[in-house]
Amino acid sequence: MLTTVLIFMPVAVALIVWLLPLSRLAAGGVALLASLAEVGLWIEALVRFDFDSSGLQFHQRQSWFSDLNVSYHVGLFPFSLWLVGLTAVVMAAAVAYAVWVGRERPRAYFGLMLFLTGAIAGVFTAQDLLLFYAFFEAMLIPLYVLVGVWGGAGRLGATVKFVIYTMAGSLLMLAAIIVYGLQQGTFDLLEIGPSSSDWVFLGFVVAFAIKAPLFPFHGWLPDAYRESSPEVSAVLSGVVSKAAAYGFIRIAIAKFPGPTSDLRGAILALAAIGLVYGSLLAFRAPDVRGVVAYSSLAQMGLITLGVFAVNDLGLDGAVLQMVNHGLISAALFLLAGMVERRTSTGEFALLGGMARGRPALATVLMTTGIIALAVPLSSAFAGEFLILAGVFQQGWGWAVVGAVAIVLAAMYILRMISGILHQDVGPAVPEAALDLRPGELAIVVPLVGVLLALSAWPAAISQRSFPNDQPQQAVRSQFRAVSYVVRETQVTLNVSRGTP
Amino acid sequence: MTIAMLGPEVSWYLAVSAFLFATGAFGVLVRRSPLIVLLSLEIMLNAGNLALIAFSRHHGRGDGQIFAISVMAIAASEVVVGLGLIVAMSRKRVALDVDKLNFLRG
Amino acid sequence: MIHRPHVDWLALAPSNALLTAGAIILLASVFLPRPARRPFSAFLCAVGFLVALIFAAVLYSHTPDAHEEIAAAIRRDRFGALAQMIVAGSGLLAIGISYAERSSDDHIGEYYAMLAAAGAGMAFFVTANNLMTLFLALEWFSIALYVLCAIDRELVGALEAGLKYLVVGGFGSAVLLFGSALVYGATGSLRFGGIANAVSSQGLERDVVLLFGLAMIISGLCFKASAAPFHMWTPDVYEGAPTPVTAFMAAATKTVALVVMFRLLVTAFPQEEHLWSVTLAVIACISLAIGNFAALVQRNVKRLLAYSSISHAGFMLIPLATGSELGGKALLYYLIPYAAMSLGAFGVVAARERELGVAVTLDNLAGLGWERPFLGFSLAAFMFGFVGFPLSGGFVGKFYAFAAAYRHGWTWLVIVGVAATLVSLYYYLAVIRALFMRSAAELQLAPAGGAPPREALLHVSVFACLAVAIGSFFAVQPLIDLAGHATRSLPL
Amino acid sequence: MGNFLVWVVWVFAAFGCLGSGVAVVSFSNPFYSALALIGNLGSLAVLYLLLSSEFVAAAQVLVYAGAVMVMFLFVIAYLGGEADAPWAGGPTWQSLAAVLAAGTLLVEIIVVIGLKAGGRLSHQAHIGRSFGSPAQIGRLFLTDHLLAFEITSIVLLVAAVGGVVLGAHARRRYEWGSARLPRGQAP
Amino acid sequence: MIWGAWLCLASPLAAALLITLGGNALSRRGAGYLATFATFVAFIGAAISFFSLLSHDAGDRSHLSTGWTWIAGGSYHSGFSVLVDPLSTMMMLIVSGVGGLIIGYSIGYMDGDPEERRYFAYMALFVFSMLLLVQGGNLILLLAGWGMVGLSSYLLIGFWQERHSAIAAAKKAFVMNAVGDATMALAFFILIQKTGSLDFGDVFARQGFLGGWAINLIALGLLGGAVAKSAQLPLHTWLPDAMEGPTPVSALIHAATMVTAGVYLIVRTHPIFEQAPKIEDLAAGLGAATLVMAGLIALVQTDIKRVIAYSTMSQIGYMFLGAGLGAYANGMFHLMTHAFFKALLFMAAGIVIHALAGEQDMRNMGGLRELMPFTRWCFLIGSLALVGIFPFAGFFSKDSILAAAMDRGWYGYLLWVAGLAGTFLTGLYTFRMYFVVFGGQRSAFVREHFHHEGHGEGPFSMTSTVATLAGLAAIGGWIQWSPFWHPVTSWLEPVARPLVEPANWMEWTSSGTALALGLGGIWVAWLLYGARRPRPVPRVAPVESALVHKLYFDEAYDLAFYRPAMRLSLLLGRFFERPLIAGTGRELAEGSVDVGRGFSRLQTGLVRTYVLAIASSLAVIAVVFVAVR
Repeated sequence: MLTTVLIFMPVAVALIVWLLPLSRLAAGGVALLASLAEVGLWIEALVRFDFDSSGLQFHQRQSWFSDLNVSYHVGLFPFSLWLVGLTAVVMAAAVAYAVWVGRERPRAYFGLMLFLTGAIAGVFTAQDLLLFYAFFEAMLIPLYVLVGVWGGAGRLGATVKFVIYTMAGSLLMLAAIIVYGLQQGTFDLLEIGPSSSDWVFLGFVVAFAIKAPLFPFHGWLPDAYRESSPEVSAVLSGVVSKAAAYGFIRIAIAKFPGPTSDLRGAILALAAIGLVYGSLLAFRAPDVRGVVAYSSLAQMGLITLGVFAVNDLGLDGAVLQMVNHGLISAALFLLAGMVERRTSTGEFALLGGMARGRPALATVLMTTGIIALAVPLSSAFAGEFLILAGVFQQGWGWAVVGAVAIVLAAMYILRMISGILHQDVGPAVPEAALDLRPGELAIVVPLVGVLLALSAWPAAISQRSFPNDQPQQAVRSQFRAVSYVVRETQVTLNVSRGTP
Repeated sequence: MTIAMLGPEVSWYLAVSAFLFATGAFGVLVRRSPLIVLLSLEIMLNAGNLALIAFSRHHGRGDGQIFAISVMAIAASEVVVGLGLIVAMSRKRVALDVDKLNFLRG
Repeated sequence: MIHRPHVDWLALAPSNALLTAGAIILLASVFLPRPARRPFSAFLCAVGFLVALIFAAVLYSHTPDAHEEIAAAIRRDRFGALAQMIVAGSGLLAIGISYAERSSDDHIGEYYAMLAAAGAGMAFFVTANNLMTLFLALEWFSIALYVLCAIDRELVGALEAGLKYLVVGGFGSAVLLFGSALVYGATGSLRFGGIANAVSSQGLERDVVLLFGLAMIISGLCFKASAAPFHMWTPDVYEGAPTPVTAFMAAATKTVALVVMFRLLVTAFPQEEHLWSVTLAVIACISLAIGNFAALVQRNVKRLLAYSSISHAGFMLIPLATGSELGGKALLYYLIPYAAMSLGAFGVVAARERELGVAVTLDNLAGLGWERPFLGFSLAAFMFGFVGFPLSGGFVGKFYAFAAAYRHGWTWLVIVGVAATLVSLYYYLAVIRALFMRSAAELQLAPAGGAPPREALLHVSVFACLAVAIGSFFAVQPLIDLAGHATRSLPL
Repeated sequence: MGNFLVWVVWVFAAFGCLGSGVAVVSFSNPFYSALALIGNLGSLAVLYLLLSSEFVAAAQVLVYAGAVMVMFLFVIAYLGGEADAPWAGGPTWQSLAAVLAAGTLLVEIIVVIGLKAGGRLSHQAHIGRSFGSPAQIGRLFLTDHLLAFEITSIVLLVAAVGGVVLGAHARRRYEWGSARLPRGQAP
Repeated sequence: MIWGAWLCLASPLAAALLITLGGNALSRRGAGYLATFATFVAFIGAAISFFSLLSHDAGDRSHLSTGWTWIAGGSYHSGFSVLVDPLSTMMMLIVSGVGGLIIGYSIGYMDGDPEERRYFAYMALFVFSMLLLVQGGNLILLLAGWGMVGLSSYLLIGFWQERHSAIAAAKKAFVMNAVGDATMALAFFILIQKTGSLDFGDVFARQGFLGGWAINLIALGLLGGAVAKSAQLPLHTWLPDAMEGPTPVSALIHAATMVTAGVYLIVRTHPIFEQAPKIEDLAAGLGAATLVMAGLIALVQTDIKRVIAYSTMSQIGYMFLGAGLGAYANGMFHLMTHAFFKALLFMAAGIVIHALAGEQDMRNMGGLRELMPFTRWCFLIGSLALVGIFPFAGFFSKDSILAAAMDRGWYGYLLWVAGLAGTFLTGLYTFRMYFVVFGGQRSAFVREHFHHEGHGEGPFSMTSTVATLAGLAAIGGWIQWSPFWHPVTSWLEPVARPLVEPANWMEWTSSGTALALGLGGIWVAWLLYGARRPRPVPRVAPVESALVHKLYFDEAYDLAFYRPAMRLSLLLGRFFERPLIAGTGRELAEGSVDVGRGFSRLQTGLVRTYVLAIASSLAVIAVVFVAVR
């Protein structure tokens, strides 16, 4: 029930915001309250979550249409819990930023943001393939409008490109879902058995690869991240991309053990290429958002490396890094937005020297940046370390590539920090540009605070991201170790009672 | 008390029907005057009728004839509506040439 | 000695209700004063459709087992009853959309009478059980639609659309007729069941005349369903006809054509499934290709929606082509949200058209989303639904359609459908883009003076469409049960 | 002997039918076309007679050649039949394709019938005397095809109303429709 | 005891956080006092640990305290733990002690800088990081500290952030250190794969299971980290540039503590290196090569801080030499004395720079000996200690390393010769600097710019630090005189038992030769720069040019790595990303639209075409039906 509330509370508030004639202030306020309430609900779930249990928790199941065995089935695994938490926190920050900035047409805007929150929460909790797909697609609707209406000058092209790219993948996934589900006779992720079809597997993988995005499916990424409003970019790269990584874990590697090991080399290669490629392009990107965008590409490559290592270290690291990167890129995009608001540009050629006299901006940006480049002791370092340690066991070459990319990450993040904060004062930086205001600090500092807290204790996530803290075991059992057994015994009981 | 069929067998009638059908279709395809197009449609329907009646005779069942009579009524109805349209067009000073009716296209 | 066949009045009730309504409208509009005609005719027509809807529902619930009625001319079953419900619902909503249409003022009584007559013909059509009734009922509603298309003679395009529809439709009818004659000739039967029996008892599976006839019948019906390459009349007629009529045609004509095609093929030609299923699959692919690609370059919204309806004919031919129970279910289910979405979409277009006084293009749709949030939101929702986004029945419909194709072993068709959906995304999104992502300032034309008339009925209709389109996503189980029972009443 | 006579009649009727059919589509003046169609319908009636369908033949002459064609001629006279060159106009490929398509259809049907002619189509059923008689037709219309009969009447009614609606004079000019161009160009 | 260690670790971090969060609520000077205080608290913590360790038996001097599980993945996990053992305690004392002194010095040095608070926050952060490095109870925390000191170093080098050169130098330092971090991480991955743990105990216990190639790779990876951090060949180029930071930073980070972390790493992980003798030899060899090379380059540098920086590289070369040979205690001892005298030299140089309004070019200095007598004497003490002149600190520590080399066969002798050559060079470049800065006539620049800020040669905070360090540099070496007493060696014995036991004759021979060569170097420097009428400096143009260009390492790296990467990035952007990745979508879209236009053109508007479509499709379907049947 709690899971359902997590999904539909924001949607319900979205409807309220759309339908009631609220003032700008009220619409923003209601939305902010709702997104904070979502965080509260998540904390409630976290507190009540039993990390020692190996099954699905807070689950709810209701038949949707029975002839094809499709049901509304939601629930939380530990990694879903973390990702829902990431969603709640990032969305709250994004909504808060939007309130602070004061978006045009507030009711439509905030309604969409809340709707998006619910859809993403749905993706991370759905335990039915078709339901997963439905939420996966439902995310696109608000994103299309959010980018297309409230984006920058090139928003129309960017948003169409984004949606078409993503849909291309999703539709392949739909085909794969149909084939897979009908072959197995059910769409329930807990019941559906493993498949050995490479094609079906590829359908899923391509969909996720586009959503993530992985090299070379990232054609939509630079435009979408540049043209969206900052908080939408934050959500896109912080949260939405994680849906793909989640899909890799929950569906691709769990349900397709054979194809995973067949095609692992190719996928790892793409991820590794993306890692280096994204880093190299981030290093050349002329503006702040470009750097963060391409670094997202690189980071998603890294996370994919961890996932497709399919071992304890890689998977734990991947989940940790998903949360890290979500928070980091959200914070960076919001900061980029704050910088752009002051200078009306994000181009390094026009920026610089903003640190002087703006200690808060400098401190927050610097802190986020150095966590982003995975300086040891940061949670990002912990995540990358685990991922690379994991993928190292699949082949030392992957880890070497990863290590090279970490050096490159240092280069492009430092370039970005210097480009904004250091050296000569840029032509677009007015003397009067203020330091971060308390309101803005209230938006980003919690994100950075969470990151620092995670840096002190990354094991909080990496040790609690899979049932029984045994990722490989959980994947091998397709995440149905206990609950599935229970279900089976129930079935047999019924049968035995039915036949005297 | 039955009668056998005299004259050519049914396939000959069908051949005529086919020829008529093709002629009508050809008329619809090449003529520009909507009136002649309507006439060609009538020929096609009549080709169908001929086939129906031939088969009706072939099977010795009456329902083909019933069908044919109904088709006559239908053909008449189509003609009525078609002529109504043509009259309306001429009232609106629209050229009676189907090739000039290409305002809607693309 | 004439033994009059037993007449099952309930089976005829939906048609009769509409016919009665139409007749009363015709008579009354002669006697009533001009101002009273519009409300009266519309009301009566609505009552007719409503009663037809209720009768269809009653028919559905009271027909657990299918049986042939009136000397086997029609078949009373749930399949037909469900299709009648869709038709009646579409008609009801079309009235809401029509009500404020002022262009048909001259013939307001006739307009609604024709609408009722078309509805009656369709209600009859879907129950047809022999080739003659099929042909006659088809002509019945076609003739009514020819008239409806051209009823607004002031509109230049309307006459053109009417004549084009008539000529092409006449040709299609002739083809259908000749095909029926050939099938009759080959089997000696007009009754669907009789055809199938004759084929199996006389070993006519490979009979050339039968097959030729079948080819012609399929062509004739595909023409009505506006499946490519028999689709070419569709864009012109949809664009030229008065928008409410287009709405009704898009929803109802396609419904009945597809439903009857399914009924005919599975009851009369089960032995030829290997031929028609592949053929229809190929036709589906062509429709998907042509409909979607051609829609990419359209600027006129009605035309764009026409191409979209062609592509949807393709989508719905996919389950139809499988000729399976799942396929039938998928088809019937899909028709429900599809009909609602196309009615709603054309309804919004109609509203905009009346507001501006010119044909609606993507350009002058600009800003509608913000000016008229309800209409804008609804149109956007319909577009998302057409694409097959979740939260609309279009999603479940496509899912079922693809599932049916896959069950039939046609993974390639699933892929084609998926690819077509992707292409379609572009132009559906273009509509949404026009609605919300451009400001009204970009609109060249100022709205024609002041606030447009408040069209309460149109809003109600659009809202109902929205409710069906979205509701069918959540209420899949009841609807699919409905479709399932309906399909099971066919001899599959 | 009877057989030979029937053959002779058939040949005349058939060729009359085909010839008038071709004439309909090739006359440039609709008036002549309509006249040719009457001939066509007449020869068809003869063919119907040869097929023992007396009632249909009668109806063909009365309804078709009589009523419908009169209406046609009336309209043609009303409009003042403009002549058009039968082959002119339209893209060349259109005409070529038209010949090709119609020819293909013809060949196909002929081939199909020819394929079958040696088999089933050569064994016509023997029929009773009443076959095709008004009595039998009437009986069928009131029993097995009651519904078809009714529908036909409804369709005629619909068409009649439609014809009136379309053909009647517009009673009133439309006030705001002057700006209505279907393609959305600004006036 | 353990709480002392935790206190030691926590107090600088707390200071850093307080200063950051305090913002304007804290006065600038208050920030300085807070940082200094916190560092001294850390020193007290370290002292507590030290004394409580003293109270334990030699065999019971290793204590691990785990706070919580810091990182975990599957069965691998590492705690956030501190290790208190002789080695870490020694480092803690050096770091917090020298660190406290230098931060105290900074209060005076940085006085008046508008961003003083940031400076002290960074400094406190650095002390925390360095303490984490040395106290970290497992390899991953060591790496964490390793990275964090790199970060602090980056922050502090780039402290004057409007200076392009400073920012460039900071980035360079960070990136080169990141290379080292990466190689270390790779080594750790092997360890995790092979042993499943990164705890010192587990790793050292299980390393026997490691295959030959694995242990060599691990050692190589660790050496990579050490080399990068300690600015040894070939990853040394960042250190001279790092002198862009404030002088106390150079003193603390780039002389006394951080750069010597490589030595600490080798000593800490010596069981691994001992399994990989080739890598050990490599370490020693790199140390020797670096010490000679750095000495040579230092001869031609004109920036006072750069000269000291090269001397630092050179001295760390000695430490690497020692640690690589297995003379761990000697290396560590030199590390400690080096911390004293090198910090002293930097601090003294800092006073000079301060007095000359930030000027660092020695060519503009001269004749300062009367103007700054205190500084001059302190600088002299530091220089003598650096060259290793009896009885100053360097003598004891450096010579023992040279002695250790003699106990290692022919390779040891090779290194020994290199070390001796380095001694001569040290004398030469150190005293070149001394004579140029303090000797001779006052230059025009000095006359123009020299100024006292009211009190003596600097504020008390600066002079007191310099005096303290001068004292330590003078007498600090007496803690251990290898032939006679060796408390440092025995203190470290439980952690790192030395591999070499030089005999006393080796000690004497080395000391004697080294002393002689050092004095020789000083003499030559006096002849060339110090004498009343200096001899012309012999010049060999190509060699000098090569040395001025630091042997072209920067250029080579630029050519080998930076430019190819930039070019690749550019090419990828221009020829792959834009046309292929971004272009494919557009091409597809345009293609689709073209197809659509084609279909749309078929829709001619002619009703005959529409009929034709039906007729011809019908013909096709019928043929197919009849043909296929």
